[in-house]
Amino acid sequence: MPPPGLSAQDLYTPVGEVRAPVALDLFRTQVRLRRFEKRAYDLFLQNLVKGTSHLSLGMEAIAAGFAAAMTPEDYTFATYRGHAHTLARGAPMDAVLAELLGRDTGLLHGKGGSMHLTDVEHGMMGSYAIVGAHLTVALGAGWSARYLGRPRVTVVFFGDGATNIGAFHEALNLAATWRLPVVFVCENNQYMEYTPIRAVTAVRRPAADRAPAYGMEPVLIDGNDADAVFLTASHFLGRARAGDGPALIEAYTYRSTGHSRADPAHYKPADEVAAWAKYDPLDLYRRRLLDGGVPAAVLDEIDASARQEVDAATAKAKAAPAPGPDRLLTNLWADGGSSWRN
Amino acid sequence: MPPPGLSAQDLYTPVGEVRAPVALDLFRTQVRLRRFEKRAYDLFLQNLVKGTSHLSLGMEAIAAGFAAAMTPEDYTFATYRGHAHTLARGAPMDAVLAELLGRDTGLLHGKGGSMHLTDVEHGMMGSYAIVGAHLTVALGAGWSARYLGRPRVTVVFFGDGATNIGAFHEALNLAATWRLPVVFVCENNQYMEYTPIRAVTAVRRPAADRAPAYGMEPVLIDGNDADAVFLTASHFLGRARAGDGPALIEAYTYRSTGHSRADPAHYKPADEVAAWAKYDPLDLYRRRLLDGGVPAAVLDEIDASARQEVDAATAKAKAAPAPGPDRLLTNLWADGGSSWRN
Amino acid sequence: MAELTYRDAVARAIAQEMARDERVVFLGEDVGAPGGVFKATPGLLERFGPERVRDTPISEQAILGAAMGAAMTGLRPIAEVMFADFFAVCWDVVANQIAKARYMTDGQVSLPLVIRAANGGGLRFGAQHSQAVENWAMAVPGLKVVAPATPRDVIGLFAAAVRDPDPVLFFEHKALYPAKAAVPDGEIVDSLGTAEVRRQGDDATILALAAMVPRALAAADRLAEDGIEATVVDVRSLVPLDTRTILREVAHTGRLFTVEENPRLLGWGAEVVSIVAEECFWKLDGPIVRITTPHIPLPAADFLEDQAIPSVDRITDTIRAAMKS
Amino acid sequence: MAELTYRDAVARAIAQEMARDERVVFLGEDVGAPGGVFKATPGLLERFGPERVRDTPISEQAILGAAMGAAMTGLRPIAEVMFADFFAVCWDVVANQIAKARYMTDGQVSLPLVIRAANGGGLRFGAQHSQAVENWAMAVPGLKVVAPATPRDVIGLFAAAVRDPDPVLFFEHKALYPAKAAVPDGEIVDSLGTAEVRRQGDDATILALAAMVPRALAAADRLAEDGIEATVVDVRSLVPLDTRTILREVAHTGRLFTVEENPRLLGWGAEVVSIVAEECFWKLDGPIVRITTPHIPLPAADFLEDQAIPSVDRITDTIRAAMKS
Ligand SMILES: Cc1ncc(C[n+]2csc(CCOP(=O)(O)OP(=O)(O)O)c2C)c(N)n1
Ligand SMILES: Cc1ncc(C[n+]2csc(CCOP(=O)(O)OP(=O)(O)O)c2C)c(N)n1
Ligand SMILES: [Mg+2]
Ligand SMILES: [Mg+2]
Repeated sequence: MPPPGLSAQDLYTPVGEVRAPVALDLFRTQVRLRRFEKRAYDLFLQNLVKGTSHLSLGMEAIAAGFAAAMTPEDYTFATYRGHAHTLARGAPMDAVLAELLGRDTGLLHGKGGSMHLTDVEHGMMGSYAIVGAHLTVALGAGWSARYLGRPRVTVVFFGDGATNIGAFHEALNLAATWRLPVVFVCENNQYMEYTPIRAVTAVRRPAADRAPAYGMEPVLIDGNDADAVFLTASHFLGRARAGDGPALIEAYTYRSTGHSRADPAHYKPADEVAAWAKYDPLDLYRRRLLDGGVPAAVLDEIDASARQEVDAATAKAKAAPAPGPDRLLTNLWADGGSSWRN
Repeated sequence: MPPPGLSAQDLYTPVGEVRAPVALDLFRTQVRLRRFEKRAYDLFLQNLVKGTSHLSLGMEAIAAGFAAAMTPEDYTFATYRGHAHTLARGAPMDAVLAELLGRDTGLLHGKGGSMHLTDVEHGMMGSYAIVGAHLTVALGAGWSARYLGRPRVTVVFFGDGATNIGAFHEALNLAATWRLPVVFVCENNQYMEYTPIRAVTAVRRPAADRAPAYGMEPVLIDGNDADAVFLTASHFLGRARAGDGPALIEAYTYRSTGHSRADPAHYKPADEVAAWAKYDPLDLYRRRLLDGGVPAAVLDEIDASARQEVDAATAKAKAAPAPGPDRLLTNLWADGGSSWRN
Repeated sequence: MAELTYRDAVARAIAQEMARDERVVFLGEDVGAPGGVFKATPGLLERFGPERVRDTPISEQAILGAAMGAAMTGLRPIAEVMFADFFAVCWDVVANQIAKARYMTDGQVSLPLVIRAANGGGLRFGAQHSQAVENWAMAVPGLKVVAPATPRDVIGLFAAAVRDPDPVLFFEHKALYPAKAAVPDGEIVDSLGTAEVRRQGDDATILALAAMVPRALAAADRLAEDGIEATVVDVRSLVPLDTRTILREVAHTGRLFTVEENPRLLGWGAEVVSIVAEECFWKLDGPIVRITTPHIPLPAADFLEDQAIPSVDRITDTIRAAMKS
Repeated sequence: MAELTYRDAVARAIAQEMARDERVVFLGEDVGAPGGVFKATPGLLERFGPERVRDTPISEQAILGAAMGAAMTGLRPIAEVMFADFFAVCWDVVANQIAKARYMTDGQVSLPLVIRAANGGGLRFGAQHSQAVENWAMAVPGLKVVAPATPRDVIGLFAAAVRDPDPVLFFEHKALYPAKAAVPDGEIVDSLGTAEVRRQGDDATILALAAMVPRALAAADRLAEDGIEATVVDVRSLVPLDTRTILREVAHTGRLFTVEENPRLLGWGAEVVSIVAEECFWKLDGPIVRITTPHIPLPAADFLEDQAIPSVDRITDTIRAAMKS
């Protein structure tokens, strides 16, 4: 069954099949992301997540599918909507949650916050809050990998709205011209902040319809099908790793919540919301596993353990101290400080 | 005969035919541009044109063809390579040449110089020296024309190199989404400054191959054939004027000189230069008119009068004074001054 | 007289000007149907229609380019840049095109346009959504630069900006959007280039802008408890700059303090200090002191952000210490 | 010792660093095969090959983004922005990404990279190709900012910039490219954050940068004929700033003048003046005077451009008048 609004022939059909351990891994990641983000939302409502936060609820299959297809050495670049990608690459949940709460135990000691999650140790090269910017940064990661002879692929995630900003165009053209090992992934959740992407875009498929402008094949996939994501990712990462250049993949999906913070998303038509509620990636995947013979108890156990992990992270983050005032002036420069004079 | 490097089926075939008075007009404009620019080059070598200057020698058919298809109310936006478009829209040659020489009688009283020629009275809305920027400015001229109910079309000229900068992408997408009466014209002269465009572009036809990314038809024309330019321009300006939205036209051409100033263009292969020397737009057009039965004397008379016009403009500009020091602090603001304090 | 938030004042100001002049049009991301990300522009689309109130793609260069092109051909556009930080993605249109067009063409081109942006910190949005960048604009010749501190000034200065024949960058402070104050009914039109003396004293002159104005006033009240009476000047407009008021007030007290939200180097205060150090030198009774955010990006965590931006405590303590020494 | 132009010093500096460290790579428009639009980078492609010396499309955001991404993953890129004016089209990458990455990630990310750009006026290129914009960079925390005045400093400061673990904006002055001076043979490595006293005097301290340094020196010679002996400090590095040298020299003479090519408001001098007005106030014997381009875009015509940028005459006259009053 194709996602709401698309027909089967719109979709790129990846080859291959997903084996049992990978499938369980895909399920586990999606569950962890789901539990984490629901908690982040609750904590936002409790005013414990300060500032803002952008959730990927309903979009977890993309982060899960790509992360499963990546090696630990590969690079991820994400947007302000980056919780899912950060966790999927293996960043410790405790530190991610503490960062959202602005604690000293946060991944960035509170300096970055929800919009700038970064975990270089796990290949998560940053969350960027200016739409489009990181597409150009990803180019350099691809270039250095090739130059240094490292078989690393760079995967860069961005929204449908980002396809209309100039940096998108410059990045895609340079990646193609230099044949860089970079995979560009448009998470088309059909909205910018509150404006539907179709209202402001010259083509129907904001990323796929632009691929030929960079000499690339248009690839549109069901972003709510973790298997399709994983198989497509595996294919194009493999190609890039082999030196066959970049790819642009549009993953069609839907965010089931508002854009950020407590946005009630009144701008979304009720029937659209209802159709997508029936097309939830986690529900779909659970059903698929059950249909494939995985016992419900196994899945329930995964869910329970994710809940426990989230509870533990919450408790830890709440108990953690705020960053000390000394943090304010550290790490502007590589010498650890921020002095601009002698 | 198609231009060097293209075959006939690469080219869009405009419909219609060019009548005698228009044809003579196209010839006259091309001759005037040619004579003017050759003089500008000489004056540069004499160190009378200060700073820099970018010539359109070999590319005159594009400016001539479009200008002939435009109404006096239409808007032109051009680049630093803007002498030809400025003159073709009717700006007085005296003032244009004086501007190149930095004289007080210049079109901008010396404040803009060769790269910023502007003549609002003749619909020439400016020459812009940051690659790509004016494509976005043209959007607003299109928007205001529609909003104010004026049947004006905006034509914006830019180079092949400009198709790789972000502003190009943003402008094309917004023009298409808003269905603005704007015609985008890529003068593909095959080079950025010194780098061949194919070395840094993901597709073969830098503009035409991008048109579908904005829901537009790819249109590639022979930019050295003034008739083809005129007919294509007439068609797409007519469409835009009728409210049928923007177009993107790639006019294939060649600059027969260097990029700017005295650039000897050693980076161009000799055989390429030779092939294009045989495909000079002015030679082609003269031959076509002669073949069509126009007496040589008529054409020679046009040429002689262009030479006279250029000579007269040169003499006037050389005799004109430099701008007075009082000009320095005028016209930053609409009150005529430049004060930032009370 | 009605109590109005700074946020509501924005919508009223835009409506006031759009109702007055059909050439005024408005464009930006999510400004129309959604009523703006800060809910500062609701109702405008309904009232003025989709040709005058236009939602755009995420294309800041195209937004400002369109505003420029429209201004030079007969309209008076208002463009929104959602967060002032995003000026960086369209700085060429602002600094190289809009600012320079009139001068380069020696007056052939007029650009009556306003660019609004949500500026400043305090909302824990982190380094890329919290910057106070009025100084970026002040450094570029050809731009007028305004930053209101009160709901009334939002309306009055905005109206002045829209009616001005030159390009104006209008910095709304996002931490002030919920701030309420009484605002007169009816049309309000102020003048650019006029500072407001918000408090009068004989001992020290404090200059502040936007969200720093209430903090400077609160600090002045505290200083008064110690017997230091401070004048507080709300600068309001950086270009044109009301040097007459500033120099007069500094000459009166002999001491100058600036309170700036921007990072330390080359904040707007540096210009004012330099003007005073040249033109008012002989009236100075002691060092000029700038109270600013340190020269760092803004951190996201509430505790850290509060340490970074000048607080009432820090303003008070700094001035008290400087006045003693 | 060889006579070297400033232009040739650029190529030698890049070659010196690329030969030393394989991680140093170089990218920009027309930098490789054509040897650079200012002919400052010939021979590098031939010597270091096309993977290390890369010609790019006209995509400044992609150029600087690629440099940033490469720096954070193990390379030490040198990126060229052809004219410093074009920083405006990629200012987001510079000011929001490169400048902030280390701080936002609390040190996870290192960005050892250099961005070179041809800065400044005097070549009659008009308003969009002539700006001196060191102040744009100085205002953004997280960027180091260097502007050499001599061929020797081009090499020494460039080497220091490439070896520095933080991002450095390296402003080459395009009017200085043909300037010649003797330069020692062999490797040259200087230090960032160090000003140079180019002339010593007891009466006034003149601070200058890049193309204004030779003019300040010429003005100082003229002033000496009138009995005014001036110290001339070549600031060289705006961030880090050698406040120690500056404050010492100002304290010694009691008078400060800045000579700045940038338009008047918020030039680099405004910051120096503000530092002095706070920290050196009691040592000052008179007003601080900034000599700058007026707050206008640069006109193209030679006569007008020469009126705009501080000339030896204007510097001399301004200082002479100020010292008298
Ligand atoms: C250059 C820029 N313009 C505007 C914004 C404000 N903004 C933040 S998220 C967003 C919508 C992005 O939409 P999309 O790319 O589809 O990503 P999504 O949020 O749907 O994941 C906008 C407009 C920004 N951060 N950067
Ligand atoms: C943003 C920007 N980057 C670089 C330049 C420098 N530059 C001026 S012209 C030019 C080449 C432009 O090539 P193209 O668009 O093909 O136009 P052409 O000069 O061939 O007419 C370049 C790189 C510039 N002016 N603006
Ligand atoms: Mg989206
Ligand atoms: Mg070209």
